Amino acid sequence: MTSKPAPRRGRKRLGSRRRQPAGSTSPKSEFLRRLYYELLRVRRIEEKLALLYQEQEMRTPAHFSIGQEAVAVGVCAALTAQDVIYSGHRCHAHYLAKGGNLGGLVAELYGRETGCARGRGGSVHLTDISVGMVASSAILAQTVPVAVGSALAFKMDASPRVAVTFFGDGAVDEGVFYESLNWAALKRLPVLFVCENNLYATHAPIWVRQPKGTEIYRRAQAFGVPAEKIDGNDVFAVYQSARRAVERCRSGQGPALVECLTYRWLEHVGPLDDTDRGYRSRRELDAWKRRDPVKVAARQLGALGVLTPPAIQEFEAQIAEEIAKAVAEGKQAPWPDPRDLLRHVY
Amino acid sequence: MTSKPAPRRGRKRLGSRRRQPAGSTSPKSEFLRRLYYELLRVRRIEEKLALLYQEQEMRTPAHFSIGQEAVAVGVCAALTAQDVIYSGHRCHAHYLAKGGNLGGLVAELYGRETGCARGRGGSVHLTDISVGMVASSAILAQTVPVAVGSALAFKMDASPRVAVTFFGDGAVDEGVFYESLNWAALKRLPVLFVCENNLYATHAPIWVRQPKGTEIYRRAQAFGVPAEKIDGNDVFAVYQSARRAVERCRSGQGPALVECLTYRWLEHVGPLDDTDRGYRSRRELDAWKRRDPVKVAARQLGALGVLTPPAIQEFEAQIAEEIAKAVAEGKQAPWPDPRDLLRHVY
Amino acid sequence: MRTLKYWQAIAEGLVQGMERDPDVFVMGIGVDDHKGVFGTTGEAFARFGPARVFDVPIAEQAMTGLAIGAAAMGKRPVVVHPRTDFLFLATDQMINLAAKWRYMYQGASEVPIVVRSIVGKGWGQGATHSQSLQSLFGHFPGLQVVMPALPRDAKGLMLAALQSRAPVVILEHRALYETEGPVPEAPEVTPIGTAAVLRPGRDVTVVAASAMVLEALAAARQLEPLGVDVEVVDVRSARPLDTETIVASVIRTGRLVVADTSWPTYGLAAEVAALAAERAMGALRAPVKRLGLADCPAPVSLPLERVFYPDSTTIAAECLATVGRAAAELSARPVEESSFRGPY
Amino acid sequence: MRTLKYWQAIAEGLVQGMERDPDVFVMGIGVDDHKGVFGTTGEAFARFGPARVFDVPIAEQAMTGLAIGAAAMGKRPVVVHPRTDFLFLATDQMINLAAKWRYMYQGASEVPIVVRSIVGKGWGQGATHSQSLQSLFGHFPGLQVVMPALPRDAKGLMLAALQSRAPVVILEHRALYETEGPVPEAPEVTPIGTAAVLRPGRDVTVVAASAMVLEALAAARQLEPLGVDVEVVDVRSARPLDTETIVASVIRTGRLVVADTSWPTYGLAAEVAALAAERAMGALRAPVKRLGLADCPAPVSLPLERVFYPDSTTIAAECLATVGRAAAELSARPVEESSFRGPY
Ligand SMILES: Cc1ncc(C[n+]2csc(CCOP(=O)(O)OP(=O)(O)O)c2C)c(N)n1
Ligand SMILES: Cc1ncc(C[n+]2csc(CCOP(=O)(O)OP(=O)(O)O)c2C)c(N)n1
Ligand SMILES: [Mg+2]
Ligand SMILES: [Mg+2]
Repeated sequence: MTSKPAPRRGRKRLGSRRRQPAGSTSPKSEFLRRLYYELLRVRRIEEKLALLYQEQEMRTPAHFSIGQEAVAVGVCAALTAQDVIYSGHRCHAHYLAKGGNLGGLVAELYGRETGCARGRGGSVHLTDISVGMVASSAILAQTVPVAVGSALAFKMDASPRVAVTFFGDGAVDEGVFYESLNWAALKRLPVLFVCENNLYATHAPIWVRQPKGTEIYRRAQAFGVPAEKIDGNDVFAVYQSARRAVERCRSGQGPALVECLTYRWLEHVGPLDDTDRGYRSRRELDAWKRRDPVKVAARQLGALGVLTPPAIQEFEAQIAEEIAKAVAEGKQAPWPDPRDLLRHVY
Repeated sequence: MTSKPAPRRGRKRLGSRRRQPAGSTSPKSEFLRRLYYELLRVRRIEEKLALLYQEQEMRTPAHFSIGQEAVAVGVCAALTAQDVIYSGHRCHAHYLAKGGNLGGLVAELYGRETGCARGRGGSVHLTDISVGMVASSAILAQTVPVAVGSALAFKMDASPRVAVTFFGDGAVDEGVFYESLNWAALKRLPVLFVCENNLYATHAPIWVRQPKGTEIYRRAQAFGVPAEKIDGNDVFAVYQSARRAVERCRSGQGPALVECLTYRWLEHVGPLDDTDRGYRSRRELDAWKRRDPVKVAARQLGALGVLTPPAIQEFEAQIAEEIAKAVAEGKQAPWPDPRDLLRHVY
Repeated sequence: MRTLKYWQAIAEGLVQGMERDPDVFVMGIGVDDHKGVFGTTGEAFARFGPARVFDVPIAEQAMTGLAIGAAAMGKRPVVVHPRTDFLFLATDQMINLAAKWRYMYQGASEVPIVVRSIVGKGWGQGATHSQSLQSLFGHFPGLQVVMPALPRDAKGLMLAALQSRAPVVILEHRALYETEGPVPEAPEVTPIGTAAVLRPGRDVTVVAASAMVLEALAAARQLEPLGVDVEVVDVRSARPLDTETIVASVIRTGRLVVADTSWPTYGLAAEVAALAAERAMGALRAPVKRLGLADCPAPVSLPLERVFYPDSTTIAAECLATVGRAAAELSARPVEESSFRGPY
Repeated sequence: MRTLKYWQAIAEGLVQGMERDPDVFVMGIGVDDHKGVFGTTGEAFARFGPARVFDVPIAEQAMTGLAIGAAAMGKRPVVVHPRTDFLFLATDQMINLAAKWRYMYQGASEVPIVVRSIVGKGWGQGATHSQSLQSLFGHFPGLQVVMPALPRDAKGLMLAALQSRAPVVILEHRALYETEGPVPEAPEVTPIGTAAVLRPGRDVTVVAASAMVLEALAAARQLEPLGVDVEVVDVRSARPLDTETIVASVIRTGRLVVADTSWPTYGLAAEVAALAAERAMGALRAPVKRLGLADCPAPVSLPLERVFYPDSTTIAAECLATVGRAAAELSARPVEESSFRGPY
């Protein structure tokens, strides 16, 4: 028997975990505030995890997304709970943005039985089938064709569901990415390729790995996959682009790719700053921090009159409370029983 | 100890195996006649091999190039003996056009110790290091990155040598092809990608495998590899395009790709016609036969006054004699000694 | 019982599996062409059409990933490779993802894909069209690996694979495709993980896999007149290996020859010999003997192919050796002229 | 003799090999960055610069093909993978091409590439960052596979690999990187295909590979006070395996425990056990015992990792069992608190 993921229908919308503080109350502004809330939430969670990580109690190599959250949040806001997503090694934000259980993430990092993968997968193998976060994995580009396969299943079933794969500019070096583009375009599958181009893979800048003057999104176009490059630090731009792409998918017009330009703030793996290691500069990081997706969104919504400082404060409080609870629970959660070592092998 | 291929310098030029019959005698027309001679020679050899193949004495799956010879001949005419080539499963023409020893090919097909791979490799594993035919192999796209690696070695040594990889439209489905394009463009390597697009892979037409409206050469362009699509049945067009590309390579400007549109006359593997099997039509084959590269070249050279019917007859006689000798020798050649089964394993 | 050829049995198993479960679909190079993967997919294509049996781009790695992603959504993809050697291109998806999926995500979802591939042999298949990867795939927890030798198991294991919760690798053998045997018409499953004692014998156990099972049976017949009674065990599954049946047989006869379709070193022959060393040591009355490919890549030329592959005579000679008798007692089996015509 | 850490020995071997042969170059992810593949390529980069030590696109398959093509032109490429698990992406090039090259083209040319990769362990490396592929690569004629356990062999086997005519896979172990030992300053080669008896003993042979060699030595120390004298054999090369040394030791002691860094099934442990069954059967006084990873993918959580990996106590217990004594006699070895700090 296969477990067919049956995403909870009618799960609460983004940010609706709590009643929202007042401000403009049109559905549109409500939605925009929710986007901001989600963005802030992912940021605060990752910040807290990065801090806790330094206690050396999370024994699992973790790749934080701080600085890149707008991609996850913007794309997932364009999806329904029935849509599915896949990710790679840098997957916390995708898991959270799709609605993945926070307690399950924290406990997974602590290696506990209550983790989303019960302590067997760790930071790079997150899953929450109930919300359509199917799988992340630690091998570069590995889940790219897998998302295409889920889209194939949707098309065979004439289902309106969409599959999304998140991957980095490094994954683009791998041949299977092109095999996947070819397949998706050939069969007109409802799959959205989201490239989170943060300009580096580990410590190698993109120009060490891809010829200057070439563009990732143009490679996709050469396979007949409509593609565009956007500001990945603007959550609203990401949302708009993703929404168009998802509509394309859902209406049977086939795949699309969105290349989101963004930047990683912390070291490749681990919780620290690494601008003293020589492969990138403090200056470069600072320039990108001035384009902090959370602040950019706050400014945009402030200008629209949609978001007020008290509202942000209330968001912060809600989020802090949610995190504190998850962390406390995670640290207290039971360890896996060594007698269950062989569970779930065939 | 590695055997560094040291191609025979000053080997005889194309078609110069015998004194050429008269006609226009400028160096240019001499060269054009040689191209034609080479084309005719590859055709007659393959025809003979396909005939002999039906005796069931060549126990090695063979993929004939009849109908596609202009690609091999045109490209190899643009190379020097120091340049190297790689090929795939359909490799007889490349081996021959690069100057590979005919006797070595025939004996290899008969599984003899005098074969170019001493009966260990068979039809799909041809090699003649002395003329720069390094290797062909039976796994799709496998030698594509290998050619790029040889080009890397040339660049490291600041050598003017060029590496060429011949592959089909089917190999283009494989991800490693794109990895190779990316690498070649990134490092500006002297490698020429030659795609022999015969519109089918096994029995699958290209539109079953690649999205309609996309072009192989455009994919290469998306990686920053200059590329063009040409008539692969026009040996002079192939030669011109290859010459430009090879010059680019040799002058340090990096790789290029030539997509040669052509057509396979015989079945995918084996010596027979297969237009009665349903996957392609007699009509289609006939249309392509009207663009027979050998006849096209003869017509072109005839119109230029460079090639006369008596000259062709003399070519035919020379070639027939060469083939008869190689076949007679191949059939008589000694078998490998079973006691040598383990030779050349480490 | 009516008889079928091996390829017909595969074809029938596939069709019955597809009838039983509408989520099964088949993809691979040429599954829908006139050859239909040596006859095995043609009927499925005729019956279920291009929606469930379709050709693909030649991209083994992505194809496997696609199968996994479809399986995660509840499908049961069957991926077909005309040669097992092409699977190297899919090992990351198969071993680093499919095999580990259920464990890494602890049962949150499962990816029951079926990967069919055909092992080539002879007629100059050569080094990269003749490999059999049971020990490679068998090494990794999370996969099941089956190797049918008889037509009835070609069908039964296909049906079992289509019902397994695990990703299953089916290694079919091209040299068996035209062999015939009784095959039940009903969709009877051969349980994965069960070996079969095809011929009971007192003196020596030959544990064999795939095409070597037929050689082992022939060896047993060769040895009958010499008074050596051979027990032939067909492993059928390389993972999980039916260690009980194997060990019990070795303990009964006290002698073991293992005959595999791949190299002995780090091969299935090693695993079976190791089992004997661990669990039947006290019963062994002669050194264990491993038989497999000669220790080189597959050559092309006929006289080399003949010595590269062990056959029934090689097996019989080793069986004689285990009972302290000389191979000279064996009359050479005539080389069988096959009716096979190239190019394969 | 001065001592070096394992990683320093690798670094030194690489530099000396590059000094010796100007055709050697190094490519891989991060070989030129500040970490220099855990310190192993930094010195080479400092000495020979970006012309001979350079970073690459992340494309394991093409990278291996490039190495082969450069080798065919006379270069000696060293390809570096930060984790062995990534090699699945390169198996086609390594097994279907590099391994078979010399044979398929019958010596017309050779492709002596060196593929270095690091086996991860612990601190939540998990299922796809912890695998060790000796039995996979060891199965195929045409490759050489080495697994240094001691710093001196980490250097010696690196130097040997850089002089071999064959494609060589070097499986380094991350858990050994900080271990120390004597290493000659001269470029002394450890011959490929030779095992080493690191500790002679009368009662039981432990054949171990890579990180398990240190566990075996620790087990020998644990058993000393109990009067059990353990012989420890470090295989060093998985292919070619030094069968003479292994078999001779087993015949001497009459007992065999095999301890490997991968799974026992179809693993190196199986190969060594099979050797004993074939060639030392008469001398065996107890069943052979195989030790390796538990039969599941590597888990992440610490209490599961602890039971997933065998250690010296597991080995010692099995050694006791071979001489008919109970593991209860062993005092539990305290869990060593490592000074290691994440994220690896
Ligand atoms: C197949 C494979 N090769 C190499 C690695 C090692 N590795 C882990 S993350 C990484 C860089 C990834 O870069 P990118 O895709 O841009 O993602 P980012 O880390 O920038 O988010 C590499 C090379 C891997 N995990 N898998
Ligand atoms: C990796 C791999 N997959 C599948 C095959 C089987 N195969 C052999 S030739 C071929 C078609 C090749 O098509 P193309 O590259 O267009 O070359 P053509 O035969 O048309 O010259 C296929 C699929 C193979 N040899 N290798
Ligand atoms: Mg990146
Ligand atoms: Mg083609």
